[in-house]
Amino acid sequence: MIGKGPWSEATKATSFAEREFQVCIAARLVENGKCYWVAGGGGPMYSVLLAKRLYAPDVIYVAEDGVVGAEPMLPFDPVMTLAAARPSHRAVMWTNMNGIGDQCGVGYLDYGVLNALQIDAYGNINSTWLGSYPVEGRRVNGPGGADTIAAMCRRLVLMTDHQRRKFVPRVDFISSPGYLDGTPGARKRAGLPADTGPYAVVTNWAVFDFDPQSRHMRLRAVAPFVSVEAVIAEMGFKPLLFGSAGDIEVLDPPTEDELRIFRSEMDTRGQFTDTASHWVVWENERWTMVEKEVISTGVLI
Amino acid sequence: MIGKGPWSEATKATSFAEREFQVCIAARLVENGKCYWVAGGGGPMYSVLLAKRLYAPDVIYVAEDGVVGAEPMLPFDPVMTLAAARPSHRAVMWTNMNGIGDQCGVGYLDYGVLNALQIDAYGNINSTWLGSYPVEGRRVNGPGGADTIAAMCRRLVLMTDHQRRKFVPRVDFISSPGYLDGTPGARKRAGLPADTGPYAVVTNWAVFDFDPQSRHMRLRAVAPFVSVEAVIAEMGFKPLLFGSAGDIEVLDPPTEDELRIFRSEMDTRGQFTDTASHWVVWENERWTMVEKEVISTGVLI
Amino acid sequence: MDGKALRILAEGEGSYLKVDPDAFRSCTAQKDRRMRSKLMTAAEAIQRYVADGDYVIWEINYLQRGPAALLREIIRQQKRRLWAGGKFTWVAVAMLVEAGCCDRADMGFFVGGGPVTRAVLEKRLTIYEYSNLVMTARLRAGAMGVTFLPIRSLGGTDGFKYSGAKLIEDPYTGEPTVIVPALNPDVALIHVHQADEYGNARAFGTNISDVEAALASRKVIISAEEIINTEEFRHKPGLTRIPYYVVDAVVHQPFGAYPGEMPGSYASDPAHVIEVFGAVARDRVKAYLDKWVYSVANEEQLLSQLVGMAKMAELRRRASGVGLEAYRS
Amino acid sequence: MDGKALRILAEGEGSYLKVDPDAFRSCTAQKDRRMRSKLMTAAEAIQRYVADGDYVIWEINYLQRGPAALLREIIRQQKRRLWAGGKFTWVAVAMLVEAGCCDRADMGFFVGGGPVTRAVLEKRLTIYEYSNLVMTARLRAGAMGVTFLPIRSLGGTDGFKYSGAKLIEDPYTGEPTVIVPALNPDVALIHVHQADEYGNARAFGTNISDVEAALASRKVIISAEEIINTEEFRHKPGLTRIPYYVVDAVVHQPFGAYPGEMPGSYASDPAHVIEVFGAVARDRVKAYLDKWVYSVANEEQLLSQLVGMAKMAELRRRASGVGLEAYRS
Repeated sequence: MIGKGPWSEATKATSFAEREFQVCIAARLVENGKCYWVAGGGGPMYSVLLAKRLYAPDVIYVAEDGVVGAEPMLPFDPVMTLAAARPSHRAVMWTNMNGIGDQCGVGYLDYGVLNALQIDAYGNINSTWLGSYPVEGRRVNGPGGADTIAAMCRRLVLMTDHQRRKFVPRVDFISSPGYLDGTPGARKRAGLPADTGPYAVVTNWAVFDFDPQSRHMRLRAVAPFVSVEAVIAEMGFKPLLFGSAGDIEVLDPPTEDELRIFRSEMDTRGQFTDTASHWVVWENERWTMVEKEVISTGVLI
Repeated sequence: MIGKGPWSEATKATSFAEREFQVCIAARLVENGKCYWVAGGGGPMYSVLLAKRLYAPDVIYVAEDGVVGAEPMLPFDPVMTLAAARPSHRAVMWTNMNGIGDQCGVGYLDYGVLNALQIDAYGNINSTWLGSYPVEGRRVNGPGGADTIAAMCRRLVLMTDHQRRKFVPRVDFISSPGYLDGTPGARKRAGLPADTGPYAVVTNWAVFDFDPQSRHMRLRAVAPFVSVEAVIAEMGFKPLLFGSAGDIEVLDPPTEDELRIFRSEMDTRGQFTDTASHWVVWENERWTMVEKEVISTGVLI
Repeated sequence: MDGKALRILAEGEGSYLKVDPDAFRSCTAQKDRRMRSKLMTAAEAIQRYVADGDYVIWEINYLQRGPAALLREIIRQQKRRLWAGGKFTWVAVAMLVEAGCCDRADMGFFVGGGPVTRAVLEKRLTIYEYSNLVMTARLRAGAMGVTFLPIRSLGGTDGFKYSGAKLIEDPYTGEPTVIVPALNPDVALIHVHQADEYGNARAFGTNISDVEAALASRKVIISAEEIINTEEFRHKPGLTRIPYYVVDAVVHQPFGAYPGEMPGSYASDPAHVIEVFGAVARDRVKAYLDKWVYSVANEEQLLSQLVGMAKMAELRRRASGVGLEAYRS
Repeated sequence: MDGKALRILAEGEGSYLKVDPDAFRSCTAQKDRRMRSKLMTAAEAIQRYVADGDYVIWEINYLQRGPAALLREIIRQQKRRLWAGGKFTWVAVAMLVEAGCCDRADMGFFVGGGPVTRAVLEKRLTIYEYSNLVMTARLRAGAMGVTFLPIRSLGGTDGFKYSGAKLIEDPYTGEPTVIVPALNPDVALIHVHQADEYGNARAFGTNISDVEAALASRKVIISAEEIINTEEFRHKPGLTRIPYYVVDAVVHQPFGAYPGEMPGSYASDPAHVIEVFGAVARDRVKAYLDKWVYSVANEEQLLSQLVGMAKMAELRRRASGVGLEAYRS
C-alpha cells in the first residue's frame, strides 16, 4: 500500500517514538497534488505538513475554520493547531465553515485525515459516547468536523493508537460514517455522496485498508518492530489479511530526515509524541519497545 | 393615505412634469426608519432618496447587487442607477445578491418599491411577456429582482404610468406576485411569507391601496390636476373607491423644495421625467396638462 | 402531510440541467490542485473551455464588472446552441441570440426587445422563467453540492410554471414550500480586478454571485484587469474570493468589462452603453456586432482600434472620485 | 418516488427549536432600522437580551475570537435553562453546565469530560447530536428565512437518530437525501475586532458562521475590541460583516476573547488555556469558575485584578509576527 519511496533509500532512524513512526507512515501515504481536509490538530495535520515538506510539495490542505492552502508558522503549540493565527498563516484564502463545507460538498477536498477515538471493522468512528448511550458510560467531544469529512471527502485516512479498546467490532455510537454495516450501497442509502469512504487506517503499529467487496478492514502493512500476530492480538476484531501469506508489507522505519524535520519544525517540545507513546530503539540488531514516562497535556481541540 | 405633512405647509410648485409629481407623492409615502429594497433605478430609487432628503432621514435602502445603506454620489445617470460605483457610494455594507436575498428572507427589508409595466386589480405584475405567452406578442425583460421583492418584502409599493394599457383586469403573465387571484390565503398557498403583499400603487395621477378583505385595488387619492372620473377612465378595470363620497383625497402638488432637490440633485438632465410625461402648469387659477416632446433614452436597467 | 410522505403540490414544466451532484463531483475530481500557470488569451480560453451546447453563466452584466471581453470572444468564435444563464444580465443574451450562439436561456433579467422576441416567436429560442435571486439560489445549491434549495419566492407566479421549481409540503411545517433545482453550469465567465496566474482571484465592491458561480461550474474562466503575484494573496488571504483550484483559465484582460464599469479602475462608456442598448431596443444588434465584435480579431484590436488610448485614459480618469480605496480591500 | 409524493424514509427523534420562519420575521420586524447608539456594558447586554430558557449560539470558541467575556457574564448572572448551540465550541458548554445555566445542548464539538458526563447521566442535560457543519448549515437555513436545507452528511450516523434531521426521497433525483431544520437561536453572542456604536461590525481572519448567526438570531449581542466611527465603515463597505440593524447591543470589550486569541490583536494565554481545559478534563470546573468568574464583579475587574497590565501587554506583543496587516482588511 505504501511500498517503496524516497524513504526506502534514506538513512533509517534507530530511536523514535511510536507516534513519530505513525506520523511518518501517514505522511508517506499522502498523495501529491491533492487537497486535504485535516480536522483538529495533532497527527493528521502533522502528517500532511511532513509530507508537504518531504514527499508531496504540491499537496494543500484546508481547515474547518476557513483556512485554505496555508503555509503555517511552525512550530505551533498542539493546543493551538486550529482556529489560531499561526496555522492560518500565509493561506491563499480565508473563508468560513460553510465556505469549506461547500468546497467539500462539490468535491474539491479529496482526502480527509482524522484522529479516531474508537473505530470498527467497517471504518465507522465513535467520538460521541463510550458505553451505552446515553445512560451509562462517558460523554466525549462529538463529531466536530469529522462527520462532514468522513461523509464527503473522497478518501478518508484514519489515525488511531494501536490499542484493543480502539478497535471494536461495532462502535458504541457512529459519530462519523465509515461503510456503516458494510452492505453494498449502505452509504448511498444514507444520503452520502458516491465514491467516498474510508481508505486507510494508520496506527503506530500497522496500516489497514478496506476490502473493496466486503468493506471490512484489512491489514496491509506492519511496523518493523511488531509482528502481524501482535498487531491482530491488540485489536477487538480480526481484520482481513491482504493477499496471501507474505503479502503483508513490512514498513520502513522513520528516516533521519523525517524525524529531524518533525522534531525541529513540528513537535518541537514532544507534546504530541510523548502522549500515550512508547519509545522504539534499535539495539543488538533488533527493535525494542521501551516504556516512556507520559507527560500528558492532551490534545485540546 | 398620505394626508397632511410638511409638504402641506410648504410653497407649492406651479409647473412640473407628471413624473416629478409621481416621485414626490411616492416620496411622501416613504415611512421613516424603515429599510427599503429598490429594484432598478428611476422612480423607486428617486422616491426613496427624495424622502430621505426631506421627510424620512432615517430611511435606508438596499439594492440587489449587495449595496446596503448607501449615501450615493448624486446625481447619477439613469442608465447607471444600479450595479455602478456612484449609487453604491458610502454604503455601510457591500454584500452580494444572495446576501441581500437572505436579509429579505428573514424580514429585514420592510418595503419594496418597484416600477410596473403591467399591473392588475390584485397587484400582480407582468414584466415578462405582453400578449399570449410565448406564441404571440412581445418579450420583455423578466422579473429581475422584482419577484423577490414582491414575494418577501412586507409592503410593496408599485409605481407605474397612469395609462389604460398598464392597468389590466388580469396581467398577461404574473412575473411578480401581488395578491394572485385575491382569494384569502392565496399567497400562503403559493409558499410566500406571511404578512406580505402590495401596499400602494402610485401613478402620475393617483394613489391606490388594496382592500383588506377583497385584496382588490382601491382608489385612495388623486392628483389635483385630474378628476376621479378621469383616473378611472384611464384604467382597464374599475378600482374600488375608498370610503364614501368625498373620502378620496386630493393630493397636494409638488412643493418648490421637492422639485428643487429632485431637479438639482437627482434628475438633473431631465432624462427620467422627460420620458412619457406630460407637463402640468398652474394657469388662470387651474391646472393644465401640456404635451412635451419626448426625448427617450429609456431606463436601461 | 400524510405522516410519512410529502405531497408534491405543483411542478413547473420547464427544462433544467439534470441535477446530479455526484456527476459534478466526478468533474471536480479531475481538476488539478497543483499551482500551475493557467494564463492564456481570451481566444484560447474560449476555444478550450466553451463547447457548443454548453450552459454558460456569467458575472455580472454588461454594465459593471461583466466579462464583456469573454462574451465578445464567444460571439467571434461562433459558439452554437449555448444555454444562457440570464440572471441579472442586460444586453448580452440578445447579443448571443442574434449572433446565433444561443438557443436556450434561463431568465432572471435581460433586455427582451426585437432579437429576443423574434427568436422566441420563430422558435429559435426557448426561455425558462426564474428571477435573479432564484437563479443565484440555484447556483448556491450547485455550489453547496446539494440537489435543491427551498426558497420563499417564485410561488404563485406564471414563471413557476415554466421553471424547474416544485411546490411541496414543507417537511417541517407542512405548509406549501417552493424548491428549485441546483444549477451546475458547464462554464462560468468571471471578470475580476486581480488574479494570479493560477487563478486565485479578488474582486472588489458589490457583486452578484461570483463565488457561487465559480464553485458551481464545471469549467471556470477568469479574466482579470491585473495579474498579481501569489504572494499578495498570501499576504491578505481574507481578500481572496475564488481559490485557484476551481479555475481552469486565467486571461489577463485590461478593460475586460468595457463598455461597462470596473469600479475603482475605470468608468463605463455611456455613449457605447447607449449605443448597445439602442441596438437591442431597435433591433439593430447585427450592425452593432459588425462594428464592435466582428470587425476586430481580438480584444486587443478592439481597444487599440475602436476604443483608443484617449478614451481609455478618460475612462480611467472618470473612475476616480468614487472612493478608490474602497475598491482596494 | 411515487410521482406526486416524496417518502420520508427516516426521522431523527431529537427535539429542535420550532421551525417557524414567519414568526422569526415578526421578530425582525420589530427591530429598529434607525442608527441609534446601542453601546452598553456586558452586564447590561446580558441582562436585557438573554432570558432564562433562551437558545444561545456563540461565535466562535474559547480559543480564538470567542465571546468569552459575554459567556462569563452569563455565568455571573446565573441565567438558567439555556439551550446551548455547541457547534465548534470547546470548554464553554462544560462551564455553562457546571454553573447550572444550561440544560440542553446541540452538539457539534465541545469538550465532554466530567461535568458534561455527570450532567447527562443525572439527566440535568440533554444533548442533541449534529456536527459542526450541520449546525452551521442549520444556521444558514435560519439566515435565509427558509425552513430546512438538504445536506450530504449526517446520514448513516447514530447522531442522525438523536437530531432533528430527516431522510427523504430527493425531489429531483429520487435518491435518499438528508435534510436538517433551520435554526433561529434566541441570542447570538459575537466578538469582533471593530464595531461602531450602532452595531456595524468587522471581524478579520478566518471565521465560523458569524454572519449566519447574526442574521438567524432574534437578539444579537456584539462585543468589540474597538469601537470605531461609522465613517470608517462607509469608507470601506466591503469590510462590513454584520449590518447594524440586526444588532441589539454593542459592548466595548477589549480582551473580550481572553484567554483566547484575537488574531492581529493579542495572542492566547496558554497557561490559562491549559488551566481551563484541565479543569474540564479533571472535573474541577467549579473551582475554575470561582477563581476566574465569580471572584470578580465584571470583566474590567477580571482584566485589572486577575490578568494584569503586564500580561495584557505581553499578549499584545506576542500577537505580532502573524502578519498583522492581514487582520486589517
